[in-house]
Amino acid sequence: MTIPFGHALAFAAALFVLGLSCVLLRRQIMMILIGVEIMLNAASLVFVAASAYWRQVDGQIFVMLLMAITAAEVAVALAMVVYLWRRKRTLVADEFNGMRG
Amino acid sequence: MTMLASLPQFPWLSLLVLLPLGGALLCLLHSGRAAECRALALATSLAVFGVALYLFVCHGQGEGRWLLYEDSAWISRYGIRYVLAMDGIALLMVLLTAFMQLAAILLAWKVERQVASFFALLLLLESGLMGIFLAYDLVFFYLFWEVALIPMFFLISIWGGVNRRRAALKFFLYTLVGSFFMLVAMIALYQIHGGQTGVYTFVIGELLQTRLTATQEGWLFAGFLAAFIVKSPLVPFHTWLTDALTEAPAAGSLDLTGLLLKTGIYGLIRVAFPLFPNATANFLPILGVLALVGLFHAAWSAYHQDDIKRLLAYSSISHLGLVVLGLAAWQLTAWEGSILLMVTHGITTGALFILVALIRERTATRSMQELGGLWGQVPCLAFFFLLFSLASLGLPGLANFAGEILVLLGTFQDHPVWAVVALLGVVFAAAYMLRLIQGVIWGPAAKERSLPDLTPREWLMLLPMALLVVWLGLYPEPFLAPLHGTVATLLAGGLP
Amino acid sequence: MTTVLFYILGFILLAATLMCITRRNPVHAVIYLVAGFFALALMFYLLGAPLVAAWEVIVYAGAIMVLFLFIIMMLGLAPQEVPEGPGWQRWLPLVLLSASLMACSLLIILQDPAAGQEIPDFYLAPQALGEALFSRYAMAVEMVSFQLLFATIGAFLLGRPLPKGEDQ
Amino acid sequence: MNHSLLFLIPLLPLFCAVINLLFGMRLPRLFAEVMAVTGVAGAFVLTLIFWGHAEGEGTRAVLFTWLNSGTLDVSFALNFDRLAAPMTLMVTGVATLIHLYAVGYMHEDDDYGRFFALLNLFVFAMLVIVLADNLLVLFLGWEGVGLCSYGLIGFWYRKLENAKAGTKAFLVTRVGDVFLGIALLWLFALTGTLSIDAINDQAAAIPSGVVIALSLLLLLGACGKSAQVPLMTWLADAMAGPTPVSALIHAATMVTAGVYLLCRFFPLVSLSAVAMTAITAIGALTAIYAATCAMAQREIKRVLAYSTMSQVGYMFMAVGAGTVAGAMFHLLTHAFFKAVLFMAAGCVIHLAGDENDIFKMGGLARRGPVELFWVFLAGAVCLAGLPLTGGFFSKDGILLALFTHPDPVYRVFWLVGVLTALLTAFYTFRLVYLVFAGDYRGAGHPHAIPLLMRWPLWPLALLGLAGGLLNLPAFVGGGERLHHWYGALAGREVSASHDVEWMLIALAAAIAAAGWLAAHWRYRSYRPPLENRASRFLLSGWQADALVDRLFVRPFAAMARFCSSGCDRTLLDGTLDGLARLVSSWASMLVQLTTGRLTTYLSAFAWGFLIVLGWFLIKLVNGGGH
Repeated sequence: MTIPFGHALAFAAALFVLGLSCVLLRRQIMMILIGVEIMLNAASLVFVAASAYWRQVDGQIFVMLLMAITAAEVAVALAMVVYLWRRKRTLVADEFNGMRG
Repeated sequence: MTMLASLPQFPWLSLLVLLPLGGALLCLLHSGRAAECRALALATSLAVFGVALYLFVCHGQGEGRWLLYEDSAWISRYGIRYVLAMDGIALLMVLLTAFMQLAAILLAWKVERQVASFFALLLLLESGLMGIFLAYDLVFFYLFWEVALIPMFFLISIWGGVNRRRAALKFFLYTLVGSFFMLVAMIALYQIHGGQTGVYTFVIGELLQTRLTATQEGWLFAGFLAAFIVKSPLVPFHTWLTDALTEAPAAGSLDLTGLLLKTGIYGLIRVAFPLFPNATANFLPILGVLALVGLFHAAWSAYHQDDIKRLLAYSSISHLGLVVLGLAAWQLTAWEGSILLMVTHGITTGALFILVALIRERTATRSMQELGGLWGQVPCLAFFFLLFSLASLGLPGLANFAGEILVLLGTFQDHPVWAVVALLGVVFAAAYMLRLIQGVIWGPAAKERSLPDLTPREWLMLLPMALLVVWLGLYPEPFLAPLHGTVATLLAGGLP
Repeated sequence: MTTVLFYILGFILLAATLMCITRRNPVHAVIYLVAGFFALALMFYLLGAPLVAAWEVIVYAGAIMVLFLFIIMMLGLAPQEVPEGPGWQRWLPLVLLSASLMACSLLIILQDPAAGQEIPDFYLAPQALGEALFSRYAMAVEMVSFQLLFATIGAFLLGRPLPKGEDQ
Repeated sequence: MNHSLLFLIPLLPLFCAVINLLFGMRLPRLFAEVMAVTGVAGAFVLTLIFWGHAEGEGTRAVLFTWLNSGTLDVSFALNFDRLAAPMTLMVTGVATLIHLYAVGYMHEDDDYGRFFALLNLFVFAMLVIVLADNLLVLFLGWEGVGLCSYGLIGFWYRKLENAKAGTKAFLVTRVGDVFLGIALLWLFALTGTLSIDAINDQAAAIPSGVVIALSLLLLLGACGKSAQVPLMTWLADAMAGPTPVSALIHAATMVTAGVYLLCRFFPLVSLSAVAMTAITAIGALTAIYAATCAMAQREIKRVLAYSTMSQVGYMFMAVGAGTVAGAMFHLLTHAFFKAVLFMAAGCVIHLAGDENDIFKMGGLARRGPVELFWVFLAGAVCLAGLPLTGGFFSKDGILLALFTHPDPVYRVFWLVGVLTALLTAFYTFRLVYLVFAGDYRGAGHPHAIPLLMRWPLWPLALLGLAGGLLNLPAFVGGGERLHHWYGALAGREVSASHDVEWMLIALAAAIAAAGWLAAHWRYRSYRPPLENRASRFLLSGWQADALVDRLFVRPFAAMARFCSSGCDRTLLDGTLDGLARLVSSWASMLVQLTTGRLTTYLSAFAWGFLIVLGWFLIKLVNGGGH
């Protein structure tokens, strides 16, 4: 397999920007969370590619930890989504502006 | 040498600082049980007073710059040391603090709301004040400076009068902004001294040797001055005080006027003047004029007040103007008079604030329009009111006169015009004080009502103060004696 | 061969993600994303990380995304969002923003001299990963497990029925 | 006898005052009264016992150090010398009789504890002035008498006017005290001591200009206490106090403290001819001013108050003319006869049913006990200066000193003195006629006069009448005892030929008689008071109160208002509030950025991210990689 390191990074960057676009453009909280997952996976890709590039184990380990933390994050985030849904019967992010100054 | 000699000694000074702190914590632990909190607070401040009295009697006389000195490493990485040092001036201030605190605790006896927090804050304030009066390391000093600020803020903003929020905020902002300048100047001095000697330290005694250019000295002095002048307070930085004193709860007003105001002047004596002798020498004429302006401005303003508490607040500013004038004269007698006047003013005005609180409890008003004729209704209370008012207007034989005449005699030596102008202020002091007396205790009774006279607790507060006022007026010698050496050293240059 | 495969998988990943983020129906979006993650898992495998690839499929696609799906279905989310105001005012600046971000990051990557070097063939056995994880990174594992515990508690607290009056 | 026992003289009244103050109302009335009288009488007896100590250089007693700081070292010290001894005797003696009178006067008042405490405290403070060895102790007494005067003028505090009169007295005298205070500071700065004798000893070394300034400061200080022009407005209002107070404080003792002060500092003051002339001028001005005012007054006590000011003016003239003995002589006789007059006036007011207005009296010689009339008349003839009375000799001594003074300007003062004597005789007999002659014009019911209010008048009346014996001039065969007693302290030796002396005596007698005759002609039968502009002007004391009000009180009130509302409220607080409003308006602009919307925050975050990335990019392009 002969791939330049930069190409792997470029894939990751594209994935990241797609995730970021999702976060920015979509207004439903659920879709924003999905965008976050995409960005996290872009990061994973960089870790794994770097792990292979430098022939080190650490990158992959970070991906493992990342997954575990993502699981935790998703658990809380989705619980909050349910909570918010019960409060307002909507998941449109702009409806929640209780922190307005 | 002093340091070595004092090492094996019992750490009395730490005890003065830590006892009230411990009392405050214990009070918080007993929150919800009001009676225990009161007893605890009283016991603590009695103990502190006992220690202070012991120091006054047994360590009041001594050779050298310091009567007691405690020094140990604290945060050695930054050259911050735990240094407590007591000279004659500090001794008097400590004694005054311990004494006034007893009265404040007794006065706060009837507080109903959140008793534990109230007493804890009072004790914390005492600890902070002790720290200010004893600390000899700039960081330590600054720390206590802020520690004393916070309890007072809460005392005003939680237990205060109608406009308490505004008054508390004003108090907080003024003093905080002032002390911010001090902090900056402090760190700058630390850096300059460290850069010169390679020894980074905050201990005042070592910072005294810093060589500063005139410009540096001027700016650093201005930084310290900002904090001290606001706290003193000199006109035109005084409007926080009138609001704060008017709105604070009784015990808070007592501590504020009797003790907290003194910290500003004390800071001048202990920190600003010795550290920056050249800048001080340049600034003294301005200080004298500011003091005179304050003296007159406050005396005139006091005449126009209807609220007794506000009137007394202005009278405090006026008296402190005289104190600062004495310092500005830079003369032994004037300095001793100033320091004595700080003590006597604390007692007399403090007692008047107590009396105003008692009058307020009985009649539910502080307006002179609605008061009058108290002599016929509560003769003992009215007698004390008369006594302390007369002391406050400087009647010979009572406490304030002793301080005032020393200030004037000393000031006249080098600055006759200042002394003469200040003496004219005495007439105005009489004008507003007599108006106060006339409005409160003479005249027809505002309402026919039967008011209870002093209770034993109130006697316990007022009688010692009254005796002290007479004692200080007739025989201030024991209180002047510890000052002689200290003041002479400070005036000569302040090197330890 | 594997090289070509890598690029094919990459483009599948990007296409699936693009489809995901443009779907109005969240269920469809999640399905597309799962497809994308399968492609990503294969890319991991090609980069010499078989265990991570397996976990990507099992944990990410299999557990996390299914959790999303559960919630979406449980709440019965409407398939479309109602946009506010004229569409382009809201979309255009953000699209431009995304485009410039993309351009910036690509430029930065390609500028880097290391970008041109090839990734060597590499294979990390699961045993080696496990050993490293539980020896050198034991502390991290512990912390992450605490994190999971706290998340469980948090989710539990958030999931309790609302007090009366707060429900609209 | 031990010197420090001298302190018993002032401390005895102080002790009784404290006892009465603390326990007076809890003790039986009789005890409080006995306590009060004993304190003063004891001091009187002690003075007699210690009399011998005053001879020669006097006796100095030190109790303890008061203030000690730097070069300042002030002790509580008394100096019982030849100047102090007669004054002490007079103060304690007159005070004892007045205390007795007060027991009768106050027998219906419930607040006796405070009254007697203050009265005793006053005697203490007065004795401190008299006996003070240094200026600071003198100042203690000086302010002390002011305080007691304040407390006693406003004794019936429920009437606000009384309290206000007390406040006014305190304030006006305090203005004088400021000048005394300045003198005190200056003297200390010059001589390094506050001891009066030491200052007098060093007086010759002080530059003459400074001596003038110091003397004028002392004079102004004396003016405050002694109600001399320009600080005279308080005394007439001070009559709001109980009559024994007026008799003791505002006639016999406190108002003469100014004279005593000038006598104490005579060695200093007499160094400056300018200052001496100023003292005489002030005295002359006050004498004639007060005499004219007294002619138009309607309240009996105000007439006496103005006459007191006028007589104290004579004493000032005596000091100015250089005769301390003459001043003290008049001080003593005046204390006797004016105390009598006030006490008798108190009885008169009782008889008239608490009526003060002399135009609503009349015929009281027949309505009351006949002895009252005789006693009052005895005081009146002394005041008017009828020949052979004490007042006649003391006043004549002063006029002689003025007349024989080498400086010709003193002839003018002498003329003023003579004119004042005429007016004095006139208003004195006006008083006598209006009060005692004719028919009763009032409506009040007479109160009974207790015995204790009657007999203390007799000794004083006799002392007043026979007071001339104290210092009888040599040419009528007297021994000039007072003059000899004072010795070196007596001031200038007044010498004149016998012809001049006889001429002056004849003139004085003629003037007194003329005044009497004028009053006889005008008031023998009752005529209602004049209601013209001049009499209103005199009645109001030459509009002095209005003038002070316009010149000082109102500007002061305006200044106070400006400082409090204008400066503090508006300027300082207003500036700060404006600043606060400015900040808060900025804040409310900034606060709009906080929309509370997730999308806003996210896009802001993204923009920030873009900026960071762009920065990296630029760095890369510029720096060419690593």
